Amino acid sequence: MIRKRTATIVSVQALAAPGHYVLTFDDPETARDARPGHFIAVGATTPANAGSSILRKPFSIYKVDPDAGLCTILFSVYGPTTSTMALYKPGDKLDFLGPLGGRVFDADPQAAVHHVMVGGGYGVPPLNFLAKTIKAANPSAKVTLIYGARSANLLVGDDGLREAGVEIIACTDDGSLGVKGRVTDGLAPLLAPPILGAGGASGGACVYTCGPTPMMRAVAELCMAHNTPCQVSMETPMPCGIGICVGCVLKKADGTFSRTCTDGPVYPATEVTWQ
Amino acid sequence: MIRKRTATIVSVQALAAPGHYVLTFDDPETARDARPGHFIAVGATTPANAGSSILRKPFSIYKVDPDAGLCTILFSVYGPTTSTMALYKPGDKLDFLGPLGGRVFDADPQAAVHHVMVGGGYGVPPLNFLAKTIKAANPSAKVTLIYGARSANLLVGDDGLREAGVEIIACTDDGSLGVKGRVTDGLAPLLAPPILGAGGASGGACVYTCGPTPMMRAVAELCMAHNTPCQVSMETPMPCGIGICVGCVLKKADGTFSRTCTDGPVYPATEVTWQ
Amino acid sequence: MAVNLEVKIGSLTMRTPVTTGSGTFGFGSETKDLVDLSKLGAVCVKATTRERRLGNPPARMCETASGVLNAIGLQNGGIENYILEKLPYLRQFDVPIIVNVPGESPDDFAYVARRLTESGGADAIELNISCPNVSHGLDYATQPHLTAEVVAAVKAVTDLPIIAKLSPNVTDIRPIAKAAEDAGADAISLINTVIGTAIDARKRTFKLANKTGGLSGPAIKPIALLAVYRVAQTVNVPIIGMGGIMNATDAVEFLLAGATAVAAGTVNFVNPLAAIEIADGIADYLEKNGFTDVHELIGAVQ
Amino acid sequence: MAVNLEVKIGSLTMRTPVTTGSGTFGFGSETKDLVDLSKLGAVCVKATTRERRLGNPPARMCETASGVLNAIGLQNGGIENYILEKLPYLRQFDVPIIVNVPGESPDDFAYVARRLTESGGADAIELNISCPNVSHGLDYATQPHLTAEVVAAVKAVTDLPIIAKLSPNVTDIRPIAKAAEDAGADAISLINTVIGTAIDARKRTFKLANKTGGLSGPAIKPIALLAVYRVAQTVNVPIIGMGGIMNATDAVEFLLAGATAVAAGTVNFVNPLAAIEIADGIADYLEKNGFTDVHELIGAVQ
Ligand SMILES: Cc1cc2nc3c(=O)[nH]c(=O)nc-3n(C[C@H](O)[C@H](O)[C@H](O)COP(=O)(O)OP(=O)(O)OC[C@H]3O[C@@H](n4cnc5c(N)ncnc54)[C@H](O)[C@@H]3O)c2cc1C
Ligand SMILES: Cc1cc2nc3c(=O)[nH]c(=O)nc-3n(C[C@H](O)[C@H](O)[C@H](O)COP(=O)(O)OP(=O)(O)OC[C@H]3O[C@@H](n4cnc5c(N)ncnc54)[C@H](O)[C@@H]3O)c2cc1C
Ligand SMILES: Cc1cc2nc3c(=O)[nH]c(=O)nc-3n(C[C@H](O)[C@H](O)[C@H](O)COP(=O)(O)O)c2cc1C
Ligand SMILES: Cc1cc2nc3c(=O)[nH]c(=O)nc-3n(C[C@H](O)[C@H](O)[C@H](O)COP(=O)(O)O)c2cc1C
Ligand code: FES
Ligand code: FES
Repeated sequence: MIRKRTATIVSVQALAAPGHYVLTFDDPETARDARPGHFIAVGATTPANAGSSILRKPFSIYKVDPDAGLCTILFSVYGPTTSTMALYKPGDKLDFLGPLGGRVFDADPQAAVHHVMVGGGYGVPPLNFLAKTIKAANPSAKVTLIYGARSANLLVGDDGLREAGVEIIACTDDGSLGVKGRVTDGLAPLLAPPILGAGGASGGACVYTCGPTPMMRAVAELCMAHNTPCQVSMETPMPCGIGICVGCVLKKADGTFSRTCTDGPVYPATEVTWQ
Repeated sequence: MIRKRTATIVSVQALAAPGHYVLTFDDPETARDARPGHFIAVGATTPANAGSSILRKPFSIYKVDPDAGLCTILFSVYGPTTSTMALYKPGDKLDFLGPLGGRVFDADPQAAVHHVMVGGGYGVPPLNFLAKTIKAANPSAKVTLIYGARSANLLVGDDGLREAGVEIIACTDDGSLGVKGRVTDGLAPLLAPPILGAGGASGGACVYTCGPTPMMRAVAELCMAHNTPCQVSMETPMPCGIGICVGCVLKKADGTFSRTCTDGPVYPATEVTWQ
Repeated sequence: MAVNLEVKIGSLTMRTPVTTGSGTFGFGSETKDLVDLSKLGAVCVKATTRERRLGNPPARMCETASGVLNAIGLQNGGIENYILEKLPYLRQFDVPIIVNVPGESPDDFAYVARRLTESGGADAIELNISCPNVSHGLDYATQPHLTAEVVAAVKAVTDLPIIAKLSPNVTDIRPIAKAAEDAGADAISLINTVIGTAIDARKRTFKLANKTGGLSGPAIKPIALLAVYRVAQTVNVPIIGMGGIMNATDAVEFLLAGATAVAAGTVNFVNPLAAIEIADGIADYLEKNGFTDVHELIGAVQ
Repeated sequence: MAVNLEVKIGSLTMRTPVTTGSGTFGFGSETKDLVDLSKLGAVCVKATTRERRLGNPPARMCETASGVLNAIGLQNGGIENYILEKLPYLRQFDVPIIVNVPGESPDDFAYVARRLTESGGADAIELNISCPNVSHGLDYATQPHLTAEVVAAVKAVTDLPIIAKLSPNVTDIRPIAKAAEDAGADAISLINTVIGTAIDARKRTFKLANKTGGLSGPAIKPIALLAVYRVAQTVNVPIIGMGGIMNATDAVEFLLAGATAVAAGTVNFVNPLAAIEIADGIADYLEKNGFTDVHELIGAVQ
């Protein structure tokens, strides 16, 4: 059920990572309905910026607190929408459509697999949500987050995961934290036998990835080479987010074009083509 | 000498009149050079509003403090520029061109005339500047401000005039302060004999007016009917403010078009045509 | 005080003067959670072609200053898919349906028009002779005689109201509108998107895979308003105006310029309820300004 | 590392590829406090006609979404006034002068071109055959043969480089550019403004006294970029690109689309130093991306 909302903002906090913020808003229905992989489309228009960028912009749900009725997103400042969002204060209104997304992450918390989240940049928040959801349903599930950035101070989105019992592997280009290298360098050892075990999904790893396209492509191809199931959450630009513009398409392996907003954003890696 | 400036904002204060603000910035050269009738062209573009309104907007100089190197403008919030300006904080930068205006108010403080300022809305600030300038040069000069608004709480721009010895006549449509009626109702008695005296400029009144066009027109026509010299400061939209677009023109009595930014903004009422 | 918002586009009655811009509102069902279609003046659905079309490869859209460039390439399931899969949802609502029809030959247009008529799949047909995103002569609206040819071919096979959707990408839109009217068009809708492109200076590529696209949104409103004004001075059939309408004030400007109805296009991406809210806003404007009928606004600025 | 910014427009050498858009920079002297003209690639001055013109009545300009509509109506003092009053200031600077010339007949254009040649009043002549704000056939750039006629008439009377300034308000700009080239134009500049209008819903009037105006600014950049790209595929003479350039990134996009030089237009109203700052920004872009010569960018996006 998609809703058009004007929710009250509860807090906007700058993170240590420069230009990054977390924003929490009050919306009990969204907090209740949102699943990992869902997103909202924010329209941050003020009298001061009317007309400059006219489209809404999508942001993944990062956290939900259904009891308190709160939802949180994490964003980095680029253009008009995120610049405006960074100026919001508690009590201001957040204008959004949501929860959006036709196909979200599909994880079975009870399955005897190693759930491996691989993220980069603002791709990490939905994986955080997924990791916590799995752990909440099955505290003994084995869940790992591998996330990367150029440097340690740019790693975002790991909030509360350690406490939830998720193993965290950081990868930094400059080696300032964790593995020096890319997320695929962190991922490869987890996919090699013996962890993959007897092969196939059961007992092996299930990979969920979200982040910059080149990263997701590398992750998807690595997984496919290891016969490991992998779900990718596409972050193509989404002009409408609700299936009416057909501008967000992904070319699928069968040659057809799929709307990432309503047919995705999450796809099995095997369905995706990479240009 | 027109300069392109990025001056530091010293203060932005909301006035009692809803949506009205005074903004003070640090710019010694402008504080030194500005004369009553001069204006600045503000470009209030931020990452959040880039592209929405692309032109600068003109604002009259309201006050100068040459010793402290400070200038003040008064504005009311309408569109992108003024909405953005209202959000400015001390320490932010004000991007402007100025001082602008080719012909400013021409008043002789020593002349034995009654200097009558007639203003409305954001037309009052430059008249305040003029009134104080006359009084500073000649404390015994007779100076009156007649200003109008729909209601008392919308009267702005009279700051410091009473202290400077300027007589103030307020006119409100609803009679909530001063004369119930229009500024012309306040002005007419000052123009009638005996105040006009023997007629002609000397010993009579000199009128300076700035405000909405219908108001200025009424003032100018009243003055012309009484043979009283009147200077009007035109507030036509000014796309560039510096004479290069020829978009701000006023049709003069001789049939030619005059750039209000560089040939004005102040004109003898006799030169102006009103559509 | 109640004001009259009802207008007629040929024999079609619209309860409010606001429809949707084809291609900017899908087939109605996408927004089922949000929009009660019976509150629209009419629903104009996405382009429907004789055969299924896959559309252009991505990137298909990008933002420009106060606008959007698109090169969707008419992705759709084809006319039979429309009749089977899309129509049943639409027919649940008491609202006229306008089907937007592109084609590569007059015969294509006539074929789809005939199927729509036979199946009761439309209450009016909008001939999309003006899409800038597909090659091979689909752009009939650049020439009066080609426009007339398509309109006449469709007129011959259907009694449904025919709306010719024209292109702003021409030297003079007036003779083209006149040709459409003379060939039997019951209404003119304008404008389709303005052809343009965007370049990525960082990557040194076009931003769209198709290289060029059609510009829509507030950036083109001045172009659209003038097209409406000029065509209104030229033809007697009603005009459906569109191009950059974001709110009721914009819509009133189009009515004043001479449009009988308007379409909410790109704005749907921001607010799928726009067409309903704009109709309410027009009613407000009428009341506040002492009018009782939307017809008092139509063409009032001369 | 020094990069080469010098480009040639016919026999004219520009030290940087950035000039000013005619009508958006006056005659140079208005900004004497701010701009050292010798830092520009060239100065293109306001339209100069055979006789003095008063221009259109106000309101002449209004803002639109990311754009500006103007209907100045070519207000200027005429060619003799230009030579006597404007030229002396311009000639104090070591910078090429491009004079923009509109006219109501080929003879008008030729007359002004001859006077400019005799007086040494210009280093190149830009034929404004594309101004949308004046009636009576000034819009030669809507027809290839009219374009050719004007270019040929001027070619016959001057050896100065001739730049044909074309209009985007046409169905296909390519044959018009080709006609200009074939008739002897040394360069093509594009685009002039896009015709449009604005309506005031509150007052129920046109916003401009002239009813219609020419749209400029970022809103039209997608239209301008495509015109440049298409014409660059069609002619061999250099192109001066303009339309919505606000900064160096925009300018680079025009170079990549195929322009040899660019003009800063509406942006001058915001920042009269724009043409200088844009040239600096292009140099930065070249350095940061490992280029040594601006020619490496010209037409690099295909
Ligand atoms: C499903 C989905 C989920 C998303 N979730 C998040 C999220 O949780 N947090 C978040 O911060 N973002 C997220 N994004 C990305 C976000 O929607 C975009 O960054 C958005 O464009 C920002 O809007 P803006 O108006 O601030 O900038 P825009 O005006 O859109 O961007 C300005 C310019 O910057 C470029 N740009 C925008 N974003 C980036 C980028 N990330 N890297 C490089 N260049 C960029 C654009 O191409 C444009 O030219 C998500 C996107 C999708 C599709
Ligand atoms: C010489 C001169 C001096 C000026 N001095 C001042 C000054 O000291 N203080 C001040 O506040 N303003 C002053 N103005 C007016 C100010 O420049 C405009 O109000 C300006 O348009 C505001 O910019 P904006 O971007 O906020 O709104 P815009 O986007 O320009 O305005 C948004 C909309 O509101 C309308 N609008 C703008 N202003 C008004 C208005 N006053 N009344 C009704 N509708 C309006 C516009 O037509 C437009 O449609 C002056 C104007 C001139 C020419
Ligand atoms: C993404 C997109 C897809 C469109 N698809 C079609 C279409 O299929 N058929 C058509 O006639 N017009 C199509 N249009 C044009 C719109 O219906 C409308 O004419 C145009 O966008 C101008 O209106 P606007 O500025 O309000 O969007 C499309 C526009 C957009 C933005
Ligand atoms: C106020 C104004 C006046 C103009 N006057 C002329 C002119 O006299 N001659 C001409 O060829 N172009 C004229 N133009 C068009 C510009 O030179 C330029 O082609 C157009 O504005 C597009 O560029 P821009 O978007 O950077 O402004 C004028 C444009 C504006 C905005
Ligand atoms: S974003 Fe519009 S259809 Fe997906
Ligand atoms: S505002 Fe541009 S010439 Fe006056």
